[in-house]
Amino acid sequence: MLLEFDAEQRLWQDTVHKAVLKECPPALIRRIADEGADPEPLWRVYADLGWTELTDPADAVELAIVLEELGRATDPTPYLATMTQFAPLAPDLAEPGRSGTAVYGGVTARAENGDWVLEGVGRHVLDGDRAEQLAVVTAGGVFVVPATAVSAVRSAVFDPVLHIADVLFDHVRVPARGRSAADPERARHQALTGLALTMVGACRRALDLVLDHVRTRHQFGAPIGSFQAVQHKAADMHVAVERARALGYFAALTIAEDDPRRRLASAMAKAAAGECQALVFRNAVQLFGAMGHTWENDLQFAIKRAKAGELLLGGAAEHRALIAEECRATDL
Amino acid sequence: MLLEFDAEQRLWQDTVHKAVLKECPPALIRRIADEGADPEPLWRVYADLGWTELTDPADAVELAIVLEELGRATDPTPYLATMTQFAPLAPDLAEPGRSGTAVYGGVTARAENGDWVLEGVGRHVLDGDRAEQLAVVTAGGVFVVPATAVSAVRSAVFDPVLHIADVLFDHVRVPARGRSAADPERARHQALTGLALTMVGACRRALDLVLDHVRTRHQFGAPIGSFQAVQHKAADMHVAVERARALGYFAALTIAEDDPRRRLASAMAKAAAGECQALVFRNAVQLFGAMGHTWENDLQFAIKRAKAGELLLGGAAEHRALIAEECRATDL
Amino acid sequence: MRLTFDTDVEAFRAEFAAFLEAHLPTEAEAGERSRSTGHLPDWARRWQRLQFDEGWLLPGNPPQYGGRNATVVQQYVHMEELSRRRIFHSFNPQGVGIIAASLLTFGAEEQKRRWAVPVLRAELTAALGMSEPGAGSDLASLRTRAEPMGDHFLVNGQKVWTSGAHDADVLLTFVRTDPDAPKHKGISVLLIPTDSPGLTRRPFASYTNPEDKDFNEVFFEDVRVPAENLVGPLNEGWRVASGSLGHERTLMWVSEAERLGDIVRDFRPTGPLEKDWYATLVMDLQALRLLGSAALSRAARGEQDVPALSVLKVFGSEASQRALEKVLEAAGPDGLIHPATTAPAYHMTYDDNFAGWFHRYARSFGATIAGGTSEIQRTIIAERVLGLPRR
Amino acid sequence: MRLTFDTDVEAFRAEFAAFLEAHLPTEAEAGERSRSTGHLPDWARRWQRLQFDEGWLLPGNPPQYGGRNATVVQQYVHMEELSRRRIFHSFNPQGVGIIAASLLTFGAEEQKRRWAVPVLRAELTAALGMSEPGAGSDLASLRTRAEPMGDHFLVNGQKVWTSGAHDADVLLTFVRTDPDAPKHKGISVLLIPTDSPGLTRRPFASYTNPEDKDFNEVFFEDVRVPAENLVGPLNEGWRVASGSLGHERTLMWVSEAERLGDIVRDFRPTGPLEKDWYATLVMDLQALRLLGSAALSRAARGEQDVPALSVLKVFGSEASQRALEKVLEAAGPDGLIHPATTAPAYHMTYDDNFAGWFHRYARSFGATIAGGTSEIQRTIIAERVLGLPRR
Repeated sequence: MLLEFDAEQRLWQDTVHKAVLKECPPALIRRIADEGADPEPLWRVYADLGWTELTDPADAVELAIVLEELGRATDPTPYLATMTQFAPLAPDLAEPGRSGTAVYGGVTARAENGDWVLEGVGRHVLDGDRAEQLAVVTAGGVFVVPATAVSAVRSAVFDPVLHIADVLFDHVRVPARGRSAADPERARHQALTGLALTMVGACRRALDLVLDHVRTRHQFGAPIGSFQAVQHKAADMHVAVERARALGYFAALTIAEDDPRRRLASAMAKAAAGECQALVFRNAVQLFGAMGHTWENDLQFAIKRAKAGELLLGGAAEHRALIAEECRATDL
Repeated sequence: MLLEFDAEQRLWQDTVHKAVLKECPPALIRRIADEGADPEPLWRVYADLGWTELTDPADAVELAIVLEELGRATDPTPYLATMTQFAPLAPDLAEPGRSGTAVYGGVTARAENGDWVLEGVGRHVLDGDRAEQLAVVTAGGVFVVPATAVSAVRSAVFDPVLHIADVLFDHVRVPARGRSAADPERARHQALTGLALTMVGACRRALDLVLDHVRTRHQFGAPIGSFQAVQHKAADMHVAVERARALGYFAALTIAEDDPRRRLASAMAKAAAGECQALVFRNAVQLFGAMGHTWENDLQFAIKRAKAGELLLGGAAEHRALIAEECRATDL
Repeated sequence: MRLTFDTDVEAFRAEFAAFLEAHLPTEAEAGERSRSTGHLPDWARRWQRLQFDEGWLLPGNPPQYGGRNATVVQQYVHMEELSRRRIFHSFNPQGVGIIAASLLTFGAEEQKRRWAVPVLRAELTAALGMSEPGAGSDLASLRTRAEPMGDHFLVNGQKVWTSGAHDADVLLTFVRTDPDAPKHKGISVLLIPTDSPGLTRRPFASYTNPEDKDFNEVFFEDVRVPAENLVGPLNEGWRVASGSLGHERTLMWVSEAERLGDIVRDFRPTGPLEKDWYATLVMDLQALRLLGSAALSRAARGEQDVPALSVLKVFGSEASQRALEKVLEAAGPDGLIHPATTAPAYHMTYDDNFAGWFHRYARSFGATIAGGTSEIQRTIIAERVLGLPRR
Repeated sequence: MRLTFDTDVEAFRAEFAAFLEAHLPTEAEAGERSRSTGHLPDWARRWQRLQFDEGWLLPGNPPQYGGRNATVVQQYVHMEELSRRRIFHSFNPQGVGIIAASLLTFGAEEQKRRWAVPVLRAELTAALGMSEPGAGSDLASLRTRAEPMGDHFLVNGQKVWTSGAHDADVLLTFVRTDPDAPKHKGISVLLIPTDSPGLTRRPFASYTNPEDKDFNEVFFEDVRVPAENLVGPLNEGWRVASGSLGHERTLMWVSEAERLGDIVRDFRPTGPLEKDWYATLVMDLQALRLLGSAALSRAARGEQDVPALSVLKVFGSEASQRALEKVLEAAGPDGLIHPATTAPAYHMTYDDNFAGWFHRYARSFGATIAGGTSEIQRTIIAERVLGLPRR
């Protein structure tokens, strides 16, 4: 196994990186957070760039590259939810450019006159307030419904750019063709991997900001980045990011090749991203010192996105429990 | 609550410290480890000094002071087993100057013609090969038997000065008066606290050796103790020792005053000592570098004693589980 | 070594508890929330003044300064009773705890009368002008300049992180009065009223919440400060700084213990891993109290061991930070919600005690950064407690 | 990015597996244990020589040096097959992996013929004389002195930690040949036969076991070393050191992955906490393999990124140390027993793979200390990977 981008992937990464820098710069995130600017035009740009077409699992590595870059930029659009939560659950019903998300629990389905009826509340749904379509996982199967069929209330959350909502299904009728044949277990691997790579991107961004800070900030007559305690904390952050990133891309690779290790690999990706964000958040805020404590500092966006990722789709401890139960050394 | 030695205790500590330095110096430990010298004369010295008379729980703090100092010195005698394992289980049957230990499991007792008969194997018994008397905890009560009634095999263990043995009870007959009225639960608090303070003492010794080393060892043109990475590791060791020491003496104090918190306090003492030894072992060996890797360096005695303590009477994780189950904030 | 306090201490505790029982403002009375650490709603002024009058505000002070000459141990149980009930004795904590205390130690009689007592009686509020952009923990490199001009000083420069400055009446300000002296010399302390011409304040939000504006930038442009507002001798500001931080430090571990105790009370662990973290938290709390009590014993004997206090600071602040990190993660998606409450409302505190876990975690970094970062504390422990060589 | 290797690599792997299948010494044949890393029992000599002859000893070498010009990726799968079976290809690993490799890179033809090939063919064993008392990781401050005397050098000084020296035939020794040059200049490398008059060796025991004497002190008193034994140019020893350590480092992560893999195989977690540790261990192993494979890809393209290897070293070595600490504690009182076995016996390794958990834990510090401590690695990462300023 060789976990390194080939030439084509390096080119793709470079293309995506430049596009994200241009289209989704820190100033845009700041306008969205502070002035409520609308991220919708940015979503259109992603569609025009063809990024919303990466729904084939075979493209999982290319998608992973986009997600990592968007994680660095604290993407304000419903791209993550659409590509890694909705599309894997509704591969035949997804349309490029239309946003979607997934509701993983809280909803029941019953058959009624050849249709299905959904009832319940999906809590903490990513982009649940703005996605145009919802894929709903129930004990009776996976159903796709338009946003117009449900009512959603956005929650106030600590990540000022993230959309989280509670979604109410009040006797939502779905025709039989709205039932998706997708395997929710497999879809979950894509969701976990996508979220993990988003977190890795956010952690890389936090590390970059910290490095800039400690290179320039002077105390006691020297740049603080020359003090061993600071250097070693930065090194630990780098190692944690490298570890999480490697496990994230490995998971993407197992999805692209439909390798049976994807169940374990996606759990490892999410767990490692979670461990990484804990260390990165802690060290980043500590090393930034008081200057990281202001609303005006962009560090907040990266660390909050990484921390929010940990709280979604199960934390590191939960995924480690799964890994321990399922893995023997020979599995890898 | 005020956790600081009073004047009398400070005097006692000073007395004990000087006596241990004189009677149980590193050179003696070295002779015992390398040449098999006999620690028996040292045990006689302890008896002559009156230290074996500290069996009243009311003296728990004074005993704790002795145990911490002996932990620093890697005591080669059966003092810990006698004072904190045997005596609490056999308060009426203990005689100052006679060594003893406890067997906490593996033995059954049944009544037979007014006597009791013990059967089984006590594993990993501290000083099981040399203690003169054994207090045996069984479901049928606590029994005291002379060493002559059992057969014991000393195990090879990594701490070269520690005695650990498996003890065979092959139809050992005990008269009714050999049944102790002691409460094994309460005795266990004393054993845990004693072992914890021994470990704290060993950790303090390891830290002292590390400090001496990093003050004098030069690399890259400076004493390594002036490098921030080294300084901060040493500071972490100090904090861990202070934490474990405080909880150790608190436990001793609850025993001395028969305070109901002694169950929690002794578990906290043992857990904190365990967490302390993990950090101290790790940092001590790392900071000593290659020079800590030789048989000829005395560091080995301190860190091995501390690590051995973690493996006896339940490790830190086990005690934390008990703490979590039993403690509410208001308990303390 | 003892598990209990002397009876006189317990009698003192009982007297204070009875005072609280009789006089604590009700939730209805404490209606208006304090909007910053420099802002006192009327009820909070009345509450602080009542404590001053009854000798319960700073019990270690003499009666004319809001106390009753209490011993250190009595002062400790006073704090214990407050923290157990989650009560703030003042909503201008820096004014009471640092600024008034500094003035009572270093100030002239007239300064005590004109500034310290009104701050203690909640007639004025005060903020601390210490940090500067580019200086941070390194007071020696501060650059705000005060030129002695005879009957006044002319102040130019900038402060930052000045908590509550936009609502405060006066700033205790550290300034450079001798630019040629070595770095830690040539520093002086001035009392600067916030309505002085040329002084402007810009409150700014913390990273947790755009509405939470306690921090300030403070700009000085040719601000004239009367010479009589000099606190302590000229160019001896370093001593005042050590003194005022010393004041802050001696019992500072108590507020960390309070924070840890709050987490213990508010966290409901489920599952073996969370219980394992919880046990560590409980042990940390108990160990901090024990180590703090030893420091207390030393202080009661009149001994000061300042470097040893670094152990309490680094241990206490990191213990609650570690715990809050875990508790936030244990909250799962509910932990996203912000603002949120994670504890019953306690009306006699700022809201951060019952804010969301994210907020509580994020705020915990104040304690590992302000007043000397954890990195600086570790260096102090290594060099001044353990005697390792300096670089 | 790919989950599988090219078919030529897999064919190579299959060929090597077939060789092992046919030729691996049986447990009976491998009766006599090696007593140090400088000592080769006869069967181990035959085994190493067979691999040399068949081109399997160092497959990256040309055939005359025990290889078959294998690619870096083929060399990796060769190591993978060895480690999966817990097989040592040589019981004089420093001789084969560092000393012969250094001679093949920096040595004269005659030195290759006279020393490198016999070491590879197990006719001689070699040890590495690098560390000195008082120098440790700091090669620049070494003090063993070699005076150029025309046809010979006169060597005086002392080495320490020279693994296997008491059983080795020759020492590759770093010496100072120009005492006036700046510290890292003026160092040279000499091949010094251990039977040279004036050379004495004192093996000493490790802290785990008084019987385990692999380390040596080596003393040089007026030892005459023929001038022809100089390896590389005079005063250019620093380059040889970088080169030989470079050799060691490129695939060094594989042995850490091996160690982690062994722990995964041998540890049987019970209870939720131990399972939590176990999951971390499994993730660390997989991450190390993944990060290592990226380094491998770079090496396969001929790129060298030496600072990035520090990430593998610090991560891999600390991961197994962390794991072993936990595993030892999980063993409870059974963990006291020493020596002990914690894995099935693998006759083609040293005993430490199946020694007690204490032994395995205690030995893990070799990897966080030797070859540049973890502290040094972190500084390298900070300054050379992340671009932070030097002090």
